[in-house]
Amino acid sequence: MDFGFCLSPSSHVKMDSIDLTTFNRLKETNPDVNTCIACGSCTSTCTAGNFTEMSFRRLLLMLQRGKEDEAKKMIQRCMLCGKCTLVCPRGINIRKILLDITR
Amino acid sequence: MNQYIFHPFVLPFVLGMAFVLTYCLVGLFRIIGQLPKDDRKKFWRSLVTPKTAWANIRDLFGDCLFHVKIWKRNPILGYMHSAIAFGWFMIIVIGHVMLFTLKPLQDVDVHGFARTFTNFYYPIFYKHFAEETPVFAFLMDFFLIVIITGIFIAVVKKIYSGVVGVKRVTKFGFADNMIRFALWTIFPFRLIAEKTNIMAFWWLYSIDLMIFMCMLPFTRYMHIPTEALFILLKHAGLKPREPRKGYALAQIYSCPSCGLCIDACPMSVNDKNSGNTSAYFMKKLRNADDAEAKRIAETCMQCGKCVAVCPVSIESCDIKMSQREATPYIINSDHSYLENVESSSSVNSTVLYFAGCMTQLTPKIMRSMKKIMEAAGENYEFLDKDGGICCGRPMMLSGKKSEAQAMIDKNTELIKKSGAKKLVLSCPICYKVFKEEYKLEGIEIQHHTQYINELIKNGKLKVSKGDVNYVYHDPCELGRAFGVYDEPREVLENVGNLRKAKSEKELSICCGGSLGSFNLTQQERDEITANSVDDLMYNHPDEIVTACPLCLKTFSKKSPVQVKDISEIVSEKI
Amino acid sequence: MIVEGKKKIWADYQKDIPDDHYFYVRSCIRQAFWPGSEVTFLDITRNKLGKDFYENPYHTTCGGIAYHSDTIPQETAMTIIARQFALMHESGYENYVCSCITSFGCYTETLETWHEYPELEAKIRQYLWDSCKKEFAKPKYLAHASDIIYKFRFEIAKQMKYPLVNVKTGKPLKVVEHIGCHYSKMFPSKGFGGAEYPYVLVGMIEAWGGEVVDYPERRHCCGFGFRQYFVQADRGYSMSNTHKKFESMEPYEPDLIITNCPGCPYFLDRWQYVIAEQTGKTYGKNGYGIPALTYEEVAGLVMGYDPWDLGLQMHQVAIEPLLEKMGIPYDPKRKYQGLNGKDLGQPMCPSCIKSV
Amino acid sequence: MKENILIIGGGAAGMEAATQLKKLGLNPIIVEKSERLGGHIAQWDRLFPAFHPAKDVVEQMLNNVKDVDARLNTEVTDIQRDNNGFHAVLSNKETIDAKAVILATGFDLFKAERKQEYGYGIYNNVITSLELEKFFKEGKDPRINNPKKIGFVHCVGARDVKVGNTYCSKVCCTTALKQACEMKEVFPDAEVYTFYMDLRMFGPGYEDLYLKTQKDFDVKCIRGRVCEVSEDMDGRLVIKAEDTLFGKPLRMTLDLLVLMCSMEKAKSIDKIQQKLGIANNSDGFMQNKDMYLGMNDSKQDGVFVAGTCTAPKSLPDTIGEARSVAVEVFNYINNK
Repeated sequence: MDFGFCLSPSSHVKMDSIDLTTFNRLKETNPDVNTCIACGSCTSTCTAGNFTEMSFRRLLLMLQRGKEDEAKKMIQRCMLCGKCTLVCPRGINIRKILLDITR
Repeated sequence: MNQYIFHPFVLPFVLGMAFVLTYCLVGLFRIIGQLPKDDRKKFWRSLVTPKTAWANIRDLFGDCLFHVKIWKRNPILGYMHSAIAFGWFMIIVIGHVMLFTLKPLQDVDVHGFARTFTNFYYPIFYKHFAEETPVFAFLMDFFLIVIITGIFIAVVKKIYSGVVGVKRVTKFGFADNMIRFALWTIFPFRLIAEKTNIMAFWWLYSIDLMIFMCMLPFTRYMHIPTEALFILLKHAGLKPREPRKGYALAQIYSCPSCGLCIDACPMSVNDKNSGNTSAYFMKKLRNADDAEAKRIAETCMQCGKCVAVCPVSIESCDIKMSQREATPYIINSDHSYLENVESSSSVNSTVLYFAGCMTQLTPKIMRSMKKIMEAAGENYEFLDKDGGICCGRPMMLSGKKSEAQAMIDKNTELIKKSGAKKLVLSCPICYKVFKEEYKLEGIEIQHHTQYINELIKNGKLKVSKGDVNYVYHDPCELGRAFGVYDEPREVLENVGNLRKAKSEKELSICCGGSLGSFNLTQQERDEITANSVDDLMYNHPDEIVTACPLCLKTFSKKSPVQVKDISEIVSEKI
Repeated sequence: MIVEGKKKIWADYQKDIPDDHYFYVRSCIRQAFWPGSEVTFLDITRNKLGKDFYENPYHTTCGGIAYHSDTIPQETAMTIIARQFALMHESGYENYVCSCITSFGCYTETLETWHEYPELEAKIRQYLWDSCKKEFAKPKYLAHASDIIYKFRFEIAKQMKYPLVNVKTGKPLKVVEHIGCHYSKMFPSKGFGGAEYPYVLVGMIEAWGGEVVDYPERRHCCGFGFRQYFVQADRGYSMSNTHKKFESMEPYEPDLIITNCPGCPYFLDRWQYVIAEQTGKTYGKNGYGIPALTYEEVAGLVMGYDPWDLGLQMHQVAIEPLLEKMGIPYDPKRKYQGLNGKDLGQPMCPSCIKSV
Repeated sequence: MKENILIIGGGAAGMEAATQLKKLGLNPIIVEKSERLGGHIAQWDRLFPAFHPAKDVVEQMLNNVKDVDARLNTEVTDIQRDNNGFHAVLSNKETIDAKAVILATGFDLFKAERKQEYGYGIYNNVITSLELEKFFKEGKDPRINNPKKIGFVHCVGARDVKVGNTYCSKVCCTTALKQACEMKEVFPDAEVYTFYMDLRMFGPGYEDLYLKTQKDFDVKCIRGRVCEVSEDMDGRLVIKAEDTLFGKPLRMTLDLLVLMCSMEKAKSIDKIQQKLGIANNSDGFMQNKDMYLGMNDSKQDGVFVAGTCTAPKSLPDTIGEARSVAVEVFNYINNK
């Protein structure tokens, strides 16, 4: 029966049921993924981010919140120029992490 | 009586020799067969082209026989290597010459097949079979003694590598150690056998030779037969396409694992990382340890210093790149958004300046360049004033050529649209890819060091000389990659005093910031930087000058003195 | 859950309710949704408990729906409320009891606002005079009707015929309590038990033999949320909220939901049908839903009122399984007959949720 | 008992330690390399969190030490341990024999040029927190020309491995908010933004200052670190940051950018420190004996530390340490 409306999908991040395989795997080879303080330097300096939604800070969060598909889609925009790695105050090897995500 | 012409102790040697010859022949066909078609064509053509043919002859003698490059690196090392290799070569040659002059001890006439077969081992064991003339006897003994002195140095080097100016040597496995021991004992055994004629030593000598030859294909000594082929292939102008096939395979076999690259590699400041140097990379490839080879290829900073110091000129950086290309990261890049990117610059300037991503983070360089171009009265324009597109080099470094092409194409379009005649770059990383991959016919590509030097030389830019003592750091991708060593130094001579670093030009040490490496951690990079700074501070300069925004940023963190870009220095002196 | 902690909070949020003489105002929508509830309330309080409840036929809406839908300004809503107070004053009462939760919220908000801004009260006094030539006095006590039942829950228990117990197993029924948001979320001190763990319905359940079910989304809105519901395109949001609550309470297998707000039982009841139609899922046993009743209906049931007299046929979710659990006799034939014996008509037969 | 106690550094820590030591009957001698006592705090205009004039505090402290033997424009060039304690040679060739040494050498402000992407020294309108404080004090700075939009960058040279400083500099957050409010006082029409990574309001009244900053002064706090600054055609500053809470990169044109520079241990003491055998921690600050009960003791007998030479500290922290070091030294002398 068509009521003219339907259930809205939940906007919650379901932490109990998300799949963190990629992030956990990443953590093994790059322990520094845990040290991000979300300052946003990477996003603001991003060459690709100048034209697109590319944001490494959010990408890391996506992986931590089980949004792997979104993260992988975002990576496609990356030019690998390395500016983010250069400005990161925590010295995170961002380029390596970006490349490792898709392994 | 044939018994003196033939003795069973020659058999081990003959077997070994037969094996190694067969192996090399098969290997030769295999390598040539693995070359891509166009490369093979190039190779055949190079053999008959006078220019390359001459280069082949020169290098075959210079490198394979006289080891000029090792002599240049370190005379003791040169002597050691030449003593063994050239000495051995000489006793083989002289032995063969003797074959035609000497009389067998038993006056037996040997003909046909028997004679040919005899040739095979006769010169190797001649003292057992023939009477010698004093001149030859002296020559043979002389070279044998020379070889033994070489071996003596080698033994000392094994105990203390410092004697030949080498800090670290390659660590070998069982096979390599074993064959080395065989090599070391061959000549003493021969000497004893020749002087005493005790049968047991003839046997030992022959068996030693067999061990050496049978193990040769599986150890680093394979470089002895392969290097010649490698020289020919190199002069044909080939590039390694796959990490373990064809040309690359020839290089893998040609690597003598001498370990000169270990000390040279900037990463070796940390002992843990000395295992990530080219010597080990080639070893991993030879042992078909793909996972490790891949890891090392991705750890390498691509500074090219190992290539610069390599006595065999193994192009390990290129092989590492081909390794990266062989298993690229799967990102499925989507750069379709580039279509809509517009340049912020207007048309109609003769000089187009492209700062590049890194220079955006060092605004001083951009500002200095602006000042310089204005002072020189140039008609210039900035291509990426408002932030531009990456040049594509970092993408290439990750082995993703086709993805990089998207950026290359877009930048090419923007540059061509500007109508400029000259493109000036501040970043050597960009410079390399612009020089190698961009097709910008009619547009001159210059790094700003070259550009500034030209402006000063043709009088467009007037600078004053100060009394500051500078030391210049050669950025890897400007120096070793393109040999731009003199222009920056000339510029600096014009504005101040130039002091020498401990390691300069092709030996300069990477700053540690390199985009080439994916795996190095910040801490490992810091160690490299500190070492490089120490090297630059050798003659106590007042300021460190470099010509790369990445070097500038990297050094600034660790340097005790001010670090500046060359453009900044010049702009201060206008 | 630490019960002592809850009890401490409940003890902190108590209020005095006068013992007798109340001025009663009805809800606009409850009479249409659950016509038996208010009648039962008055019957219980007047006839079973012997309390004085006065109803003034001239009272109107409190303006709450219009106010919360942003169609009238606050001053207008306050003037309407001032008129109600004037009616109470004229009738000689000072204990104001309203049947609707939103009204309760509006009255509380108005009184608090006047307390903070006396000049506004003066202004409203003027508006009321200008429009109706009436003068008002603020009530001495303001209570919600559920507060009254809560106050007399033990008296009701004394007259109880069918406790909230499963007659077949002898175990207490598992009851979900759902409090209307406007009861105490705006002014926690105005409700029994405060805003986080309201006690008003829990007290009734405990007094009448049931067992309260505490589930994660207990605090969540029923899904009414005025504006979500009024626009058809947004109605999915309303239902999604209800859905979330049911998903959360489902594992506890509740037998019954008690509510004290006009909208909550309506949405908790009707959306069960829509959710079943859209997703095929029902939350009760054997294809039935979970009955969502008002506290008056529950009070009536435990005191032995006839289910059809209480108007339980107005619920979409069939309540027969509940009646059977409690051992309450009912005549299935009377379900769709009005009080006058005429046929009320039956709901369209749902394809998923069982209606009988 | 009038034992000499050598205090190196005449800032807040040095002055306060001298005051207390004098009261305890010892003879403190301050050696200060600049031409005045007062240290960094004397350059400050007002103090957080309550906008208290720094002058009041400094004057009081100066008054307390007016009888103390202080050598200005003087540095310790050499120091040696002898049987009686320490033998120090000063830059004016004078020598001092002291029973104990207190290092109260304070901090250097991080050189903002080192974060080149912020363009300090390149762009006209990028200034440091200290320069802004001078502006408040003296009322003029050619770079501050009725700005309409002002930005503050937190953590410049702090919490940043790229400059080698991984520690938090503790006071810059609160200073930034204080200065942001003061800018609003001076330029009420200006929009003031602060770009922070975390706001660390750890002390009494600091959170209230934060609230005041937002509520009364309408300072806008954006959670994101500025990573690039460039200049537009009109010489205004174009900054890039990410608004991390909104999740988008952000670009903004500003008339003035203030860099909240972090503290680094003062370099000028390195030589003396080496002679005394006092090592540094991995963050570059001096090592004390113990973080909890030995914060004023160094690992060397008779050498004490106080104030920001061991870690970034606020003024109250520093004064507290100066007082405790006085007691430590007093006990040390008495137990000798």
